[in-house]
Amino acid sequence: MQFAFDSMLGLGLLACAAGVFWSRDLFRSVVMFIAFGLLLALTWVRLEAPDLALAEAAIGAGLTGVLLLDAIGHLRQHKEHSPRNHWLLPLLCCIALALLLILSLNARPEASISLPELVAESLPESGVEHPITAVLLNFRSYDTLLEIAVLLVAAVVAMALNDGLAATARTSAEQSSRDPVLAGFTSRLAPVILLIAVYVLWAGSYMPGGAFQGGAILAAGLVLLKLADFHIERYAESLLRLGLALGFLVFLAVATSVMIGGRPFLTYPEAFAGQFILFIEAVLTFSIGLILFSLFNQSPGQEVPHDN
Amino acid sequence: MSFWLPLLVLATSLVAALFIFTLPEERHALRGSFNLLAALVKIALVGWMIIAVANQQTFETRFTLIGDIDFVLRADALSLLFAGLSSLLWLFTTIYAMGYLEGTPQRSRFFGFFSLCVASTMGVSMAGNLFTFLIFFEMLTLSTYPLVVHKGTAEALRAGRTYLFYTIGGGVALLVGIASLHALVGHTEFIETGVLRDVSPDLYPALTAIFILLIAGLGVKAAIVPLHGWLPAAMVAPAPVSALLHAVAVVKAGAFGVVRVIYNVFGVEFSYQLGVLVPLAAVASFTIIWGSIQALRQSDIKKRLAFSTVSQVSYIILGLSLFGPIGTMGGLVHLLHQGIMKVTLFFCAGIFAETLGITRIRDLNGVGKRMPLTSAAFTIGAFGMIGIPPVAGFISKWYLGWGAMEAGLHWVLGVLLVSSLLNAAYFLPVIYRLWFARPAPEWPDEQIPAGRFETNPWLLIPTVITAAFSLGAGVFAAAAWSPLSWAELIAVREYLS
Amino acid sequence: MTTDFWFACIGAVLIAMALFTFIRHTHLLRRILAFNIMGSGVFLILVGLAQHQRQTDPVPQALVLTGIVVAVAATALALIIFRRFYQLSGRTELDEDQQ
Amino acid sequence: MIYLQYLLVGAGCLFFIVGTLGLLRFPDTFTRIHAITKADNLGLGLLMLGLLPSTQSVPQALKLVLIWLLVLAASATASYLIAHYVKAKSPDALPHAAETASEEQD
Amino acid sequence: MNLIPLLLVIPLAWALLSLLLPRLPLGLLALAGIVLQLGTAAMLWNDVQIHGASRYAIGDWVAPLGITLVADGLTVTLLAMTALIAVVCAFYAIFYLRAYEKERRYFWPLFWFLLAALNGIWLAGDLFNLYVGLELVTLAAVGMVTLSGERHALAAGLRYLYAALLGSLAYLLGVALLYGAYGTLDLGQLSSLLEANLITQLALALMTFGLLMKTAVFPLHSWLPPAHGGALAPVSAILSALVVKSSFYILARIWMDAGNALMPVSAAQLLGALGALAIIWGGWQAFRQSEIKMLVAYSTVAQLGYLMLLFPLAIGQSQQSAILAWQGTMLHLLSHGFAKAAMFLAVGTLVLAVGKKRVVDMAGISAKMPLALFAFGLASVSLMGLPPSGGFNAKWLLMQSAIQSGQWHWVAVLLAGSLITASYVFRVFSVSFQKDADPQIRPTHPALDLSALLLAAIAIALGFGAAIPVELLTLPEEML
Repeated sequence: MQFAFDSMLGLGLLACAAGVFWSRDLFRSVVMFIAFGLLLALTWVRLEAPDLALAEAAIGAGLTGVLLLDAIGHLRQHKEHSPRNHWLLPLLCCIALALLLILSLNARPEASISLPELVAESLPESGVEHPITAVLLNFRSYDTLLEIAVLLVAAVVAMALNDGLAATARTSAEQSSRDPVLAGFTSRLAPVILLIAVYVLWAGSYMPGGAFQGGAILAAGLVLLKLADFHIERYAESLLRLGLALGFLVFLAVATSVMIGGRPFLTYPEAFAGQFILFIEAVLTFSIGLILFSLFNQSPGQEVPHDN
Repeated sequence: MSFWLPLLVLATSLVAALFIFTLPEERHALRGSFNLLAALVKIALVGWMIIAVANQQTFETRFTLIGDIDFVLRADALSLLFAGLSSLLWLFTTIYAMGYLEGTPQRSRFFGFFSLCVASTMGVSMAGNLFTFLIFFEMLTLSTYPLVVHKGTAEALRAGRTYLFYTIGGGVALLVGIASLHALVGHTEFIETGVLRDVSPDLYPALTAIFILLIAGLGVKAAIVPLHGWLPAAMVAPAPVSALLHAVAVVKAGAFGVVRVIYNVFGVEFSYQLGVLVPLAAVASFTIIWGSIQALRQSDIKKRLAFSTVSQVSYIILGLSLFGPIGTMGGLVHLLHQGIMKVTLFFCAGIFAETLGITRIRDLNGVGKRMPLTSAAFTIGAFGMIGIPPVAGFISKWYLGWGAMEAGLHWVLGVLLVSSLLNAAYFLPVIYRLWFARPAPEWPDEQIPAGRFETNPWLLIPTVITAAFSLGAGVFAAAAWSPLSWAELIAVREYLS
Repeated sequence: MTTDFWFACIGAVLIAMALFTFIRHTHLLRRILAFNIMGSGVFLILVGLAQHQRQTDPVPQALVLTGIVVAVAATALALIIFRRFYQLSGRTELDEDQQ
Repeated sequence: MIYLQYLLVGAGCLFFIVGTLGLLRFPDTFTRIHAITKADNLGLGLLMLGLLPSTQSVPQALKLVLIWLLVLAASATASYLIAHYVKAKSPDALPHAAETASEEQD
Repeated sequence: MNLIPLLLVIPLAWALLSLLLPRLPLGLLALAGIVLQLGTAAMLWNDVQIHGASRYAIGDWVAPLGITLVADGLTVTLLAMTALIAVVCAFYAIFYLRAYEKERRYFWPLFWFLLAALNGIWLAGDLFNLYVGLELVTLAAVGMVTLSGERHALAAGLRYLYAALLGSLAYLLGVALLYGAYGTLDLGQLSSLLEANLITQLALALMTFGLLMKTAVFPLHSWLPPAHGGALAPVSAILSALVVKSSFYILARIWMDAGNALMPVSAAQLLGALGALAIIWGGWQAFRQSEIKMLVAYSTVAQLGYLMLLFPLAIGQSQQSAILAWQGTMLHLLSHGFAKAAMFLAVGTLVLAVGKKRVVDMAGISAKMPLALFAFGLASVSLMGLPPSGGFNAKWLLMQSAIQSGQWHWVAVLLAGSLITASYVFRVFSVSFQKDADPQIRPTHPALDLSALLLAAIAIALGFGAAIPVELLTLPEEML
């Protein structure tokens, strides 16, 4: 029974991917892409990776889907002319790549280190029970630090591109056109979303969840508010800028202040590791939510593209 | 002190170059005085080193560049011969250039590259191993290119391009030669009697190939026939540049390189054993004859002098390839004499062009009356070239002939005879026009009136001095400090040990 | 034929399909989609292969989490630059890519 | 007890299939939204009921109910928005509107 | 207080400062920051020279679990180079950006993030950490390329982003395969575990493809010229001198640690062939360019070909020629970094003064801008590999290695490369010496010429002082 479900899921994934690549109309591809994201979330559950399922659903399918839909909305025509004609050569090497990959997947080199045991051993000292959060925020916290930097750079570049625009073009029309049903729904849903985000963040230390998933849910809430014409980006621009960088700032501050005590970079004091991680995660969630929202919000506005 | 002196000699012109580059264009007086000061300081330093080396003292700067290769500047007898020549003539060329470039734009750039060029010549002369030699050899190319294209006209740029094409190609050949020599033998030091004496015979073919590569690389600058194309084309440069290029810097650096390769890398006995000297002599002789014939056919003064240089430099290479102390002495001393005489000839050509606007030999009729001193200097230079006694040229040709006899290469005597006749053939008509022909009604483009001096004193004085020098080198050849005795000192050291 | 290995193979096929589209299509949005799906394929292989060899391993899952966030940052950036480019030029392909 | 769960889950799946059939068969957007929203919500409710007994703890059960409520609210708003959008885009699409318009005329 | 993390913390802290406090004099702030970083790098350099390579476990977790930073001879030299080029480019940018008010706002944060990522890559010893570092470099670099917001900059940025992302994914796939097979991500441990089986070679091939894409080596280089040619001068200087080298550094590290026994010699020869094609094709394209910045950008493509010669000369050859090749390549990486940065800064000044982009517009500027042209000249001496420059020493070492391993065809490639470089460099010179052309130029700040001259002087000084960094480079073999 398991195998049947897995094979259906796998073939479903391939079907969705085929739909994304070979459908004529771009809008249809984006919709198929979102479906692909949801199926992928299911796959992560099958691979016993609930964290990834959460992240994939929230960030992969959800947020990326919204960004794509928003982009499609601004394109005038969705049809795109025929792709390049030389297709035989790329087809052959792609098939070769696939075969090579599959062939190599079942290789079994003898000498190999088993990391999961190492993680299990040093889990108690990491200050959290959930292994993935331990890896993310303690064992390989330097990766996470750089990753937040990547997010921040993306936001900075988005801001840089937008400052170029005339400021007027970005503020959308005044709020008269707010849709009653959507407004009602959003105003009631927003607190629930916030609650869920905080819950996911809190649960991260002992079961799947954590900063990224919480941040993504928060961002989804903010996007919903923006779509329902609750003008939240009118708050002072510098506050938004501080919010974006706050998570990274706190993480870096903690990472370096620890060094003053003589410990190596990014080593949390043994006793308070859990509290440190939770504190960092809370600020990170807030910042990731804001960054992901600003990536959606900063994208260029309604100007009609002029053909020059 | 022995560590710093060679560096100091190099530094004088490097510092001068950098200072002049930053000088704004209109500060002529400051630039001129700074130039002369640098030249005088350099002559003083070189003079001091000559005296010290004469009584067995040596100067050496050495520090490691990468791995087993080090940057060596050594002032031994041979290097000071060339260093002395170039520092002396740099002083006179600077004075001449200041007069010649009066009122022309971009002089800061000219004099900057001018002193950079002499700095690299100093480096070439004092290089202690092939690697350092290559560094300054390429620096010479880079610093002379802007001088060749100084005028900025389309023709100058084209000449610059050919100049670059030849010299960088030569540089590449030289680099491959040195790299493979280094890989084969392990180091490229200049040692008095050569490095390669005790090399196993199976390396001979490789070493011959390397020898050919090195000589080809150096031959471009020494203007050996197939590789001399850039020399006549570079005539489009201003007179002091052609004087500097042909008499002092570029051409002599090539010849000096050949000396180093034959005497201090391969060792003259080993090259003889390798059997490369005779073909080299043959190529040199061919260049001598071919250069003189080409000179005969030129109607422009500077073109004729250019081809005469092509043949004269090959005299030096011919002398070097005669296996025997006398022949070597002839080659070395000709290196000096040719330098001084050729500078005088080019100075005179420059003066003719500047004052009377004469560039073609046909217009030289009766210039003797109008400009007696310059014509006299030209005549002394011409006599030297032909090899007529009191002037220095005769001495070197005499020793070359003697060396050829000693080395048993009788056909070289024939070559010397024929080339002297050819020299006479292309110089005597010019001298006849200068003194005995009737002058044309008015000069093509008289810029400087015949005031107290026949032309701008800045141009005249250096020309007369160099003419006096070439005469003096001939007459006082036997004196202790004369170029001939210095060449003898070197030859003795090369052969005895 | 465990589930991990099966989904790793699916990942490999996804990568091949995405690469094929990346090469053939010049529409910038289409390429962003292809890039995302290729990313998902790589993540599938990363987790699938690791867990196929040994038991469930938190480290690749953490790496994939980081990968997903990096992918969304890169996609968002690509989208923003593309839309600015589209606004200025009205074109959906880069100039040289045309046939 | 387990049989009741199978029954409920089966009924839930049945409603899902009916909803999808409706999606494929119905002529225009409005009827399709109608089919999807109604059938799926009911299907999900049955599914949720079927799974309730096998939850380990009360908070987990509450979370299941919360999921169902959220889906209900979301699909309702979504279907309203889609209908609103389609009506705004092409007013003549409404079959019902066509008859009422003709009644007013005569 | 160990020095290694300082090199990561300083740039990240300054990035935040320049992002959050835009009203501060960002230029001076940047200068202070980099001088601090230069000091740290110098201290670390000294420390490694005395005690040899050192490893630093982040978060106190031992290798396979945590991430270790490795500071050996090569890393420290690259750190010093990055700091040096950054301080000069920052000094240049303060005056250069006066003419570009809009870009100034976001130049500094991106500059600092780029610097942090570069330091992270030089120091990293963990494969996935290198991936995140590469991503950070890519995004920051794309941000800087698209700063001006014009159409061609955006197109160049997009092309760069797509190529870099494809490369990163290929690299990540390689890392995934390696992790799947060996269970560890630490480079040091991996190099001892690797065996020559299908999965390892496929992983290495994929990583090589990815990194070649990001280093813009011949067939995959089409994104580099518009990106480097179109960007602001200090940006293209940093991109050409440092960013392109970071992915090559990873490639060299992986191949040297793991590749020697595993990868077949034919693969190394193929990489060498790609390098040779890059030299010839890049040089020929540079010769044909009409715009001066595009000429310099294509010259980067050509000079990167030299770096690829490391593989044929080191893999499968004698230990002696491998060390020579390694020293030659890294010295070329250093001297090309300084020379290319100097050239881009000099060209930036010329374009700013003349106002036009084409090479022919530069007619007769040797009279008006002698110092900028002199810097360009010195830089081109090093690029051409003429003595007395660092480029020449690098070419010399590579030539020695080629001769000793008997591969004379690479000697021919080296020589052809320097001839082609001479051709397109002297094209600029001959134009600048034209007499009659009299360009009207806007006055530029002398600091611009000074910084270009300083970098060029360092490239030439490498010609004389190459002994110290070169024998420091050979440390990795014995230490790790």
